[in-house]
Amino acid sequence: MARNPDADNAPVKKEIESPTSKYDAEKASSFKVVGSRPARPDGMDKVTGRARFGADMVMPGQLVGLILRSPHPHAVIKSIDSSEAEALSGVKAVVTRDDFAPNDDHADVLYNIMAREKALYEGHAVAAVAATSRPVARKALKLIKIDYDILPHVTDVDEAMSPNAPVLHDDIITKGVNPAPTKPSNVVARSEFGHGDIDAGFAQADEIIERSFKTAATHQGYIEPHACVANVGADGMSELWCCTQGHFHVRQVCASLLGIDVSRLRVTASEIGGGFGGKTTVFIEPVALALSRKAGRPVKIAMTRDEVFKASGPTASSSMNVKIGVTKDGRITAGYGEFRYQGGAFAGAPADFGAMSAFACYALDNVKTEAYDVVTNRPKGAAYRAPGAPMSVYAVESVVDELAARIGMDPIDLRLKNAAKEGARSSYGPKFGSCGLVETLEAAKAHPHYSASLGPNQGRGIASGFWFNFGGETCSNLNINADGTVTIAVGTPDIGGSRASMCIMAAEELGIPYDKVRAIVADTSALGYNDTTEGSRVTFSSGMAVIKASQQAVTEMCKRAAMMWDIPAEAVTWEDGCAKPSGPNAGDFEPLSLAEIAATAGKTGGPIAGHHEYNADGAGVSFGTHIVDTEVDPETGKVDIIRYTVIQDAGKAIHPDYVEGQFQGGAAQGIGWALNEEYIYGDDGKLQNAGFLDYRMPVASDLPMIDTVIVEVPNPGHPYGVRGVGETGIVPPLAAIANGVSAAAGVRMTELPMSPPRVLKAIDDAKVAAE
Amino acid sequence: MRYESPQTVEAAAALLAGEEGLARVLAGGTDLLVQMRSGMVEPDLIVDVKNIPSMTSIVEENGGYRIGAAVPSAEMNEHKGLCALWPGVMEGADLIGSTQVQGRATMIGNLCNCGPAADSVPGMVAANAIATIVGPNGRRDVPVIDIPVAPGKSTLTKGELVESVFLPARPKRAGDAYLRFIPRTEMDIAVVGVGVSLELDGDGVCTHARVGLGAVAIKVLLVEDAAKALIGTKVDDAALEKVAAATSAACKPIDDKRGTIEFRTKVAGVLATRAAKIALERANARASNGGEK
Amino acid sequence: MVQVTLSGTIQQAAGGISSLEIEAKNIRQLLNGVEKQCPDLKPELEKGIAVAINGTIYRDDWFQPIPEDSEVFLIPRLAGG
Amino acid sequence: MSGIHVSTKINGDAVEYVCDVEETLLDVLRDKLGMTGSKEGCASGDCGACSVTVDGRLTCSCLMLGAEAQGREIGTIEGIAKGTELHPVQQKILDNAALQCGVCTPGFVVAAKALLEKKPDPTETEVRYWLAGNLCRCTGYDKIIRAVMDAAAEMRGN
Repeated sequence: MARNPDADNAPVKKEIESPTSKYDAEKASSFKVVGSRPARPDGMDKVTGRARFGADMVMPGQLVGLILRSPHPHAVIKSIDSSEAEALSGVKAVVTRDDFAPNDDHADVLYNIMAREKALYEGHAVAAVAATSRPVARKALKLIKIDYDILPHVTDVDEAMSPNAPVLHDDIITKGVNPAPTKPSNVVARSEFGHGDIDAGFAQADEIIERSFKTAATHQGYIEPHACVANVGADGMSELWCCTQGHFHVRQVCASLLGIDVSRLRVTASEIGGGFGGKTTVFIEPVALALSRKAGRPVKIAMTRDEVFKASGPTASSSMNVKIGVTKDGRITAGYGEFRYQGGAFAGAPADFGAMSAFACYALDNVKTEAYDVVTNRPKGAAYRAPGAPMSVYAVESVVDELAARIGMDPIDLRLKNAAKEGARSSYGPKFGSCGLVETLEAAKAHPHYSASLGPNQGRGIASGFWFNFGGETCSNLNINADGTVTIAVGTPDIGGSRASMCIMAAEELGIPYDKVRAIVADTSALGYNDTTEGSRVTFSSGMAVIKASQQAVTEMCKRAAMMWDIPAEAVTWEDGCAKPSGPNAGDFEPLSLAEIAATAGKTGGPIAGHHEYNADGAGVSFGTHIVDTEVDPETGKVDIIRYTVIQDAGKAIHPDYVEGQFQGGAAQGIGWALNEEYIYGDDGKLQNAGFLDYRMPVASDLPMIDTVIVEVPNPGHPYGVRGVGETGIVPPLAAIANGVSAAAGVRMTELPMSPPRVLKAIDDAKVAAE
Repeated sequence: MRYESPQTVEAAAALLAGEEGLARVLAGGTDLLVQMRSGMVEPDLIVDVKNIPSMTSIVEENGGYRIGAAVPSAEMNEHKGLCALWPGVMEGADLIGSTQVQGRATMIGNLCNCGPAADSVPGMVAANAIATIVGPNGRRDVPVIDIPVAPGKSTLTKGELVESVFLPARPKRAGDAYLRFIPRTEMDIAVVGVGVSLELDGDGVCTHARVGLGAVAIKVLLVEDAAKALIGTKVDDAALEKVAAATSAACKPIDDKRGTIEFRTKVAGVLATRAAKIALERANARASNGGEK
Repeated sequence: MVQVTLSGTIQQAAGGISSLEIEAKNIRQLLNGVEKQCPDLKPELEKGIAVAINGTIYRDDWFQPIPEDSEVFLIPRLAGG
Repeated sequence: MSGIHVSTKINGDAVEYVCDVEETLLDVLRDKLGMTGSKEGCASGDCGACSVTVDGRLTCSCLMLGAEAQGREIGTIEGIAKGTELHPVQQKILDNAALQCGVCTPGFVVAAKALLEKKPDPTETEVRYWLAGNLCRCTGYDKIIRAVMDAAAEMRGN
């Protein structure tokens, strides 16, 4: 959106924050519904198989869409001949790069969903067909002839940064280095954060440890592959059903790529089978729309698991150096980190978020971080839960752990001594507001897990982590129904039970039972724009919109009661789900319940509703501390997770079950990242483990129960004190487990995943070195 | 693509022999369907053998058991007699995939797919299991070790299929065990797999031993030097050290996404030792039970 | 007058300038002022950045007031999973 | 491509369909019979989201041809609740909030029910190993395992 430079004297809001966005301590002390654990509204459908996910939709006359993908990691596409495929009986449309006009607003997204001059990674889409059946579509793909000119490729971040590396894009000139380079390279940008003087800080240190770390790329691993059904009418009126974290975003991008009005594209978010950031962008949706437009019939595309691994958006792999200095009594005098992330074939590796969050747990006088965003011949990365933070925090927390041992200090005490707290300057710039790191560390120290005894070959690790959280554009509608029930429409797809939280918050505000409220995720034509379900924003932002919409409805209900009683609206208050005269002077009337007011709404002025549209500010940061016990088999290098405890500041847990669920899920994903998950590339630049068999996500028998402690340091920017909880949980595990494994194995592990061959080699190498 | 579901093994062999294109036997289907879905194979004929009685039953024979080639692993592992007599073979079969996969996957499918990492094969090799093959020229019995040649390649000739596998009777003091190494606890393909079968005399001296080794060569191996290291000993630490060395020495692995040469070689020895100890315990336990199944 | 600190990619894009003084009462005035003083930042500003005022991070809230003596940072626009 | 005519029973009802050889039982359930409760997460038997029972035995419907269902009895997620009455496994999953996105849930319900019919009093470890072929990426399994243990206790009358 362009800003108008002539409008410098635009009105200034009187108040910094509107009343509802301030924490209401009084209300929080007497919650009736918030903090309870009712069954979720979509639960019944999900345990019986009725819930409809992306691939479960069928439209009449629907065709099967399949995508042809590049077998080469880097190649010029000299020509595409689809004439034979088009001639095949049953084929209704073929699309290639020629079917998408150049698009400046979404150039990289366009290039990623359908390769243009070059195929930039194995699995890059190069053509797509729509046919009457899957076998016909498969046959058609084989008939498309592509003439490739194969180029050298690079998949490793450090190799991609070397001057001799094959260059992916001629127009990438590294930003943020002085003097500016004259030649293109794979380094998109360098950026720097921090404050103070690290050289002076290191000079004060008694002990300094500097280490290099590497982490492999991982995938979000949602169980539901991307799927959509697109239906474009001859007049451009279009509908799209898809599994996404942000159907409004999908609509904006698809409308732009297809060149149609936003109003003509109605996107419905299906139930979504996991996302974790991976479903915040588009892959198959514009292709399905283009096929449907060409074929004049609905087209369904569902990715295979192989396609999900090769052609959706995994997270970055990293290569990092971290140096930290500490005094003998445990004061960190300086921290430095360099973080090199590759994010696939296009700009956007979350290196800057990594650099910003690396030292966020510490209040430091001297800190500097540098970030490099690098492109390689891998699929374009997407967000993955606290994007960029788990890796950099792994590096920092590993060195902090080693320093604690070096100076003989308890690792929690070392963290407490340097912990970020309210008023402290963050390593990424601004000062922290209210935050709960110290509380999580103290809870960790007091937890029985921390003092439990360990067996042979076992080691305990702890680590802390952080995520920013944010709000964003949000709106929601709330309707009071004639029978006294309430319907809420939100625009943020529900990934982990947020509809239950919305119902809880509305029930709390309205003073009615939880089961009288139903929340749905509305399609893009029913609500104003909503930012995507990401950044741990939904319970915070949509929740606040629901609270405000509820308050608006309450105001209207008080007005209706006032009319019936013939007293001024100001003389009516809302209490326990009823309108009541505000005091003896207001008159003596029996309270009118929500149901009673709703029943006569048609006669007192029409339907009663509330709505709220805003840009949610005031999100609160979330800190967490994890404790893990690991056991290492010294003969095979195999690591078992024996015990795990997550302690995190939630601000306020609206539905504690789902807060715990976020903690547990984040920890489990972190365990996978730490131990076995990785994108494995061959020398040929091809992904070798594009399936669940060899990608090795944790299975039920790999994990213990995951204990949780919900710390509640209220966020002053939310009426109930809510902070986001979704992302922080994946930040500490990599480091906590690495610290535990290093303790158990007796050797510092500096590369993830800590797969058995790597651990065994480290143990054996250490033995040789010791001899 | 044609699908046939014959009632006799002879009819199945005739179908396989008569197909000019690519014919595949469908037992559990847990490999075949995945290969078909990914486009790796496109058979012209699929012969489903699950309606052939001799291929879907477990029959006691001379104190041992004959297991039909289409009997799923889950069914074998519910068979008390089999589990008591050859627990190592059964645990190998029990490690193929998930509970769901267990409901379909067969030991003979695992064998005939000829993957070097097939979990059920080292145990069968250690047990010296004998496969009965039916083909255009009738029946023949072949030791399991002689069936795989290389990944996807066996000694079966056109028109032949394995009808059953025979696990023989055992003396009183005998035991077997299978251990594999995987990075997770379940659901992985073996990085190394070792099956050990032992027989002991009344004094606890090993009189007979066989060691099968998987995932470290082009096919599953029989490690005779490891067996020699056990025979004539009381399976003591000194013997186990030699077993480890012999097993590691037999490895001819590759570096791949599942493990390195160095790792596989070392862990093969570790697992051989551990499996031998379990086999020893089982032999002694069985003897003290009076050799009860 | 607001003292605004540029960090990360924004500082690099501004040619290494780490801090600016701008007369601004709200975020919109601030961003206009930044663009005037550092035209190089135009692409970054159009792409979207975040503004931290006394520790609270705002994304696109033009009319958010900036109280006197606030501590203001321009930081990369956050994304999340 | 000549279709194969199959007569089978699904959730107790006689069902007939014609399928292609290469179509899996999962394809038939989802695309031909409109039974979309079974999900395709991998099509390789690694995720368990398509779990069904065949003659009472748990399997992945993606690892079985539609043609192989001839004469068998198939059980799917759609047949587990009796009208509005949930099976204890389903009820305990709801009570324990043992789902987040819910796409793996049908597979867990089918698999856990099969376990409890075979083994009414499983240990936590036995539950974890039985369900190792059912991937869940949201929950870390904790609440799912608790739900299954709770359901087992309830079914035993505890």
